[in-house]
Amino acid sequence: MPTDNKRVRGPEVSQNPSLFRCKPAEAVPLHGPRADGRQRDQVDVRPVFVRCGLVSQAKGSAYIEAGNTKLMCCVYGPKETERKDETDMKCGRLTTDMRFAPFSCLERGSWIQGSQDKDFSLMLQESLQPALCLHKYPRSQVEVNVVVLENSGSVLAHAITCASLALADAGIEMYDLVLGCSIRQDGDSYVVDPSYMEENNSSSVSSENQGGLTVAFLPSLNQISGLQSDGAMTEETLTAGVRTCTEGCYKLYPVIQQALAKAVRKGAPPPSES
Amino acid sequence: MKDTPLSNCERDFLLKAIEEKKRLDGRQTYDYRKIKITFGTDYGCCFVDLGKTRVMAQVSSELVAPKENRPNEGIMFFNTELSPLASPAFEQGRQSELSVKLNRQLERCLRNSKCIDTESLCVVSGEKVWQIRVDVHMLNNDGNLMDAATIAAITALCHFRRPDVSIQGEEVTVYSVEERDPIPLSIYHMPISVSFSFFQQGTYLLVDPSEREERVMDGLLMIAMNKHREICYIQSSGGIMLLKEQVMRCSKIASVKVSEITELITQALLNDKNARKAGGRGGFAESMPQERITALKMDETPVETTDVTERANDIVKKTEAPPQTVPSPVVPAPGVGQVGLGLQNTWGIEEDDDDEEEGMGEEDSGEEAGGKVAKMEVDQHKKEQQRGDVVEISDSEEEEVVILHPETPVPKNQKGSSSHQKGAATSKKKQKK
Amino acid sequence: MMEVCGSSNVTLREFGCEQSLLSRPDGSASFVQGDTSVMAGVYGPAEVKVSKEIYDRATLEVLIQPKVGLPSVRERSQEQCVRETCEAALQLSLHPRSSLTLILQLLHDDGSLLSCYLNAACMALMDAGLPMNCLFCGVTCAINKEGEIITDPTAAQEKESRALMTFAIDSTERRVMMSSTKGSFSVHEMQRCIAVSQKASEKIFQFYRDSVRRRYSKTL
Amino acid sequence: MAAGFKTAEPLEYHRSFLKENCRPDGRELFDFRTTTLNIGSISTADGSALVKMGNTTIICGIKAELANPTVEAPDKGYIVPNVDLPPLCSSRFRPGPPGEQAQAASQFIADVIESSEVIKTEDLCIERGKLCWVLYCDMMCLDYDGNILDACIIALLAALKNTQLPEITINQETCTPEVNLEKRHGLHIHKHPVGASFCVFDHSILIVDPTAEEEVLSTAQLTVVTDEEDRLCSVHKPGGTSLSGEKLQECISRATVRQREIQKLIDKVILSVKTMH
Repeated sequence: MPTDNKRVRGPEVSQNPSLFRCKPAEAVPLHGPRADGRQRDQVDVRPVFVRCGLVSQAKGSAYIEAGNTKLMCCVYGPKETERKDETDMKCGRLTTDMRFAPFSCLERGSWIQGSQDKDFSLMLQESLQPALCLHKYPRSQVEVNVVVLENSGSVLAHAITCASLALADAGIEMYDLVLGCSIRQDGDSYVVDPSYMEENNSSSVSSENQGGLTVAFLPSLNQISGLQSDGAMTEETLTAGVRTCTEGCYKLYPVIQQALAKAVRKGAPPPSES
Repeated sequence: MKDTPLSNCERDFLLKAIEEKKRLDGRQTYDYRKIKITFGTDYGCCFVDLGKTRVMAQVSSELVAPKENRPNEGIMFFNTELSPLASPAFEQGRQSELSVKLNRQLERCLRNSKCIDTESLCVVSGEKVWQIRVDVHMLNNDGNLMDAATIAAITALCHFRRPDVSIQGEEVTVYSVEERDPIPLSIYHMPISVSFSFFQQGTYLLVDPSEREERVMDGLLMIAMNKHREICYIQSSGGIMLLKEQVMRCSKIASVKVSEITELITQALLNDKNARKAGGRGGFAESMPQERITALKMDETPVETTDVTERANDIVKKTEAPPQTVPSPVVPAPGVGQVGLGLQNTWGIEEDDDDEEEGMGEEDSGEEAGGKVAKMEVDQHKKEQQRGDVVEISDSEEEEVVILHPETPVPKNQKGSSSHQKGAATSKKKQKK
Repeated sequence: MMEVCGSSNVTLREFGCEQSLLSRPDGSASFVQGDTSVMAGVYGPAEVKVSKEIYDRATLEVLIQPKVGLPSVRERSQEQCVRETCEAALQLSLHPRSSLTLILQLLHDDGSLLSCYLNAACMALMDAGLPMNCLFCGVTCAINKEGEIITDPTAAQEKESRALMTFAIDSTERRVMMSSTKGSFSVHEMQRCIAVSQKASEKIFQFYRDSVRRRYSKTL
Repeated sequence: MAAGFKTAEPLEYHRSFLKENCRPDGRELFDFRTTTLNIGSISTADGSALVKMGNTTIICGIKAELANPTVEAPDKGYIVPNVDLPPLCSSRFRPGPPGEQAQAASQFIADVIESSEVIKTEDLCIERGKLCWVLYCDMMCLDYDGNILDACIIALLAALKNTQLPEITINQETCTPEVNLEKRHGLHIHKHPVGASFCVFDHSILIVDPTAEEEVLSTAQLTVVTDEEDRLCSVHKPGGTSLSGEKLQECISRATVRQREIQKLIDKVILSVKTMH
């Protein structure tokens, strides 16, 4: 009888009211302009709002909002490695933890991390690691914690952006920022920075070229540090998709730079006479 | 916490003593320690003291859906709890090897021996059956936990009464103890386990090993038997080779011990039944040894309450009444509000954009920038303007952050929000902080 | 204002305590209030896990074991109450970098459980011979529908009551060390319950004294 | 210099401020930090609120789901409050299942809901014995700087007031529920419990709304929850050094003022959203 005895328990089963809705949900348009007015087949990312250094307890933190997707990232460290047996004398460790708040999705999530959260954590770690100068932090670890407050699509891409911003805010040495962007391919057309509905809604018209793609990109080095795709896409579509994503990243770049500059200016001692 | 290790001297001493047919507590080879059985206040609660080893068993019942392959049978569930109370080596909440082993043995001894009529626990076939749960808590480990646990569990099961139920159509009614007398379980026989420990590769044998003896033993043979001399379960552990004669001899000893213990359990159950019938109080207060110097009882005592109300009134009166008026909160934007002038927070204080501060700070009585936390802003990043051209981004942030209609920020999940957002091709951003 | 509480309700049920009843723990006690019964055991001062080590005092852990099933969030909250009360009473700085473990096993719940946990804990700590600043005892008060105070309520009385308060009172100044309440009540009612608990604590401390005196009567 | 003093002798550092009746962050002993409330920011939740008290930040999201009532209470729904202290909010928390503090906080919030009757679980019943609402009230700390209990209660109360449940009808023929997600209505909030937390320094000095650092250095903590009728819903003091009845009374007086302040804040914020349409 595996029960969660570390939380206040509710009934054994409960169902989302939307399962009993009388009217079917509005379908996401598959052609023409997107539900939020953005353009299809164009590098039309949602406007993002970013801010650094919000959390007083963390070494570095960042908050990102893209459409309704809201997530927060805190960075702690570098500090002594917790697991002594894994201490690396030459190189630091990067640990990532990504979780969804239970109220972040349309369906209430459980507090216990599912496989998706762990998958995302791992992806995040692999995308960030190449950009960090971990050799400068021997025997220590850097912790990256991400919480998704509201999931409205492209969570992983924004988590990557947010985490790299938080790392920069924490003053962890990096080769470059890491920016994330994702697309959703649906037959011949694609949508950039898909919303939750667009991510989970695929037409059955063509079984070919269905899938999602998330790219983590180092903009000034022009290198890709992480790539995740699911579904089936042809080689050409995939290459084109990667190109589209990097383009999307470039759009984010100035906003991120500027947020970082703002945080640095704020953190720097005032150029006062004293 | 770690258990204290046994020193070599102790080990040698214990083994030497066993060779000389002597035991530390003065028992003979085949002697069982003194068994004391007491019952708790409610049905199905039983304590067993085996020398200094102490075990509590509690039986509880619940209506559940039956297992699919056995729709007409109730469910027996055993849980052995190695409370850290029993030994410093036991940890809470962790399934240790020992607890898994004990639980398995208990299940085999009491469930697999079919001593309980599980079919009588069926209420509605395929839908509702009784689940009988036995929680065995080890309270003090002085060796031979298994024997104490089986005695406690079977006695508790004999003592237990489940609530009566009636079925009318589809409605199942469960009656409380006050409404209808609860019903005992039907038990066919009582398997009792007897443990034998072997020393020096089986040369020496001791019945009912104590904790010290368990630490130096080479192997253990456990025989569960009922009073009809039917073996319910037998297990040898520790990897010793036993001769057939040894096992036979043990089973003979076991049969003697089992009939003694069964007699004791029956007597204890009878005593408890009579005491309950006579209306006398059972329970812990009664089971506490009166003669011991470490125990004390105090009868029901009244509490003096003469000046209590006065004292309470005094205290309440003495403190000055709180002011009735409180400062008014500031609502800079719909869905956002703020009160108090204390420590500022790091969320959003970097807003140096002056145009953000309408409606804030003014209402705060005189104090300087205390309330000046700009907690809400509307940033609009027009990415279109910067499309594709990264290199030429200017340093000036004023050019990059275009603020649109700062006076009408919209909380996001308001129904009206969609109308507000129609205007701009890109939606308005509001920091929810 | 409520009238003065009826004296018939302001009683403490039969009390009983046995110390040193378990052989393994360094200190043990069982405490009985009416039918409510708790067994407590203390281990320590002993070696502490590195992760829990505190450099200038002992680490106290309190574990509450329910009778059926595993401890839940409710037990965790009670553990916190008992632990912080014990921490204030014990002179933990005398045993830096060591561990103290207090285990409370529920034997039967018939109301006033938290106060019984506290009383059993105090007796067990005394039995273990740990140095303490003061003793403490737990008193539960219930306010029934008529606004009367009932001390040391049974489970049935607790169910009937409108508010329930448990206080831990210290032995030196009879002040409130711990407070845990259920239901809503007025300020007057609370202050009266505190005053009643302070009165009741006298009886319990007297009982502590008597049982300890009896226990050491042969050695003294 | 001051930074070194603070790190080396944190307790002495605080004492030197308390001697002058003020605190390192400039507050007086009975001052709360600035409290900011923002409601309805999470659109995936049926009700949400974000509360900041100084740096401490708590977000509460409420999700409503449908379930069967228990056999024992066929006319009652469920409220399931849980407090999470993720490693994100402070370096003192480790990943994994909730620690003691988070569990005790969850239980405290559950007790406050039950004691204050902020929502009657009977109101959540849709059809007796058949169908009821479950309100999952999940509170997450985003920045831990002390006094999370007060912030949690405000976040919970504001989120409950912000909650809009969809309309539900039972189809008589099929006996299945039908939900109209467009038509929503608010919950009936019976009481407005608000908490005020205190710390005891050096066995005698009381301060209100402690920061994380003050909490660590204090010898006792106390939370008083009152409602608009000045009734106490909880006087929670998990232990620590003892306080006299008089001292408790001081705390209660401060708590009642705080209750009015916060209720006004919540009402005004809720109103500001309503008047928008």
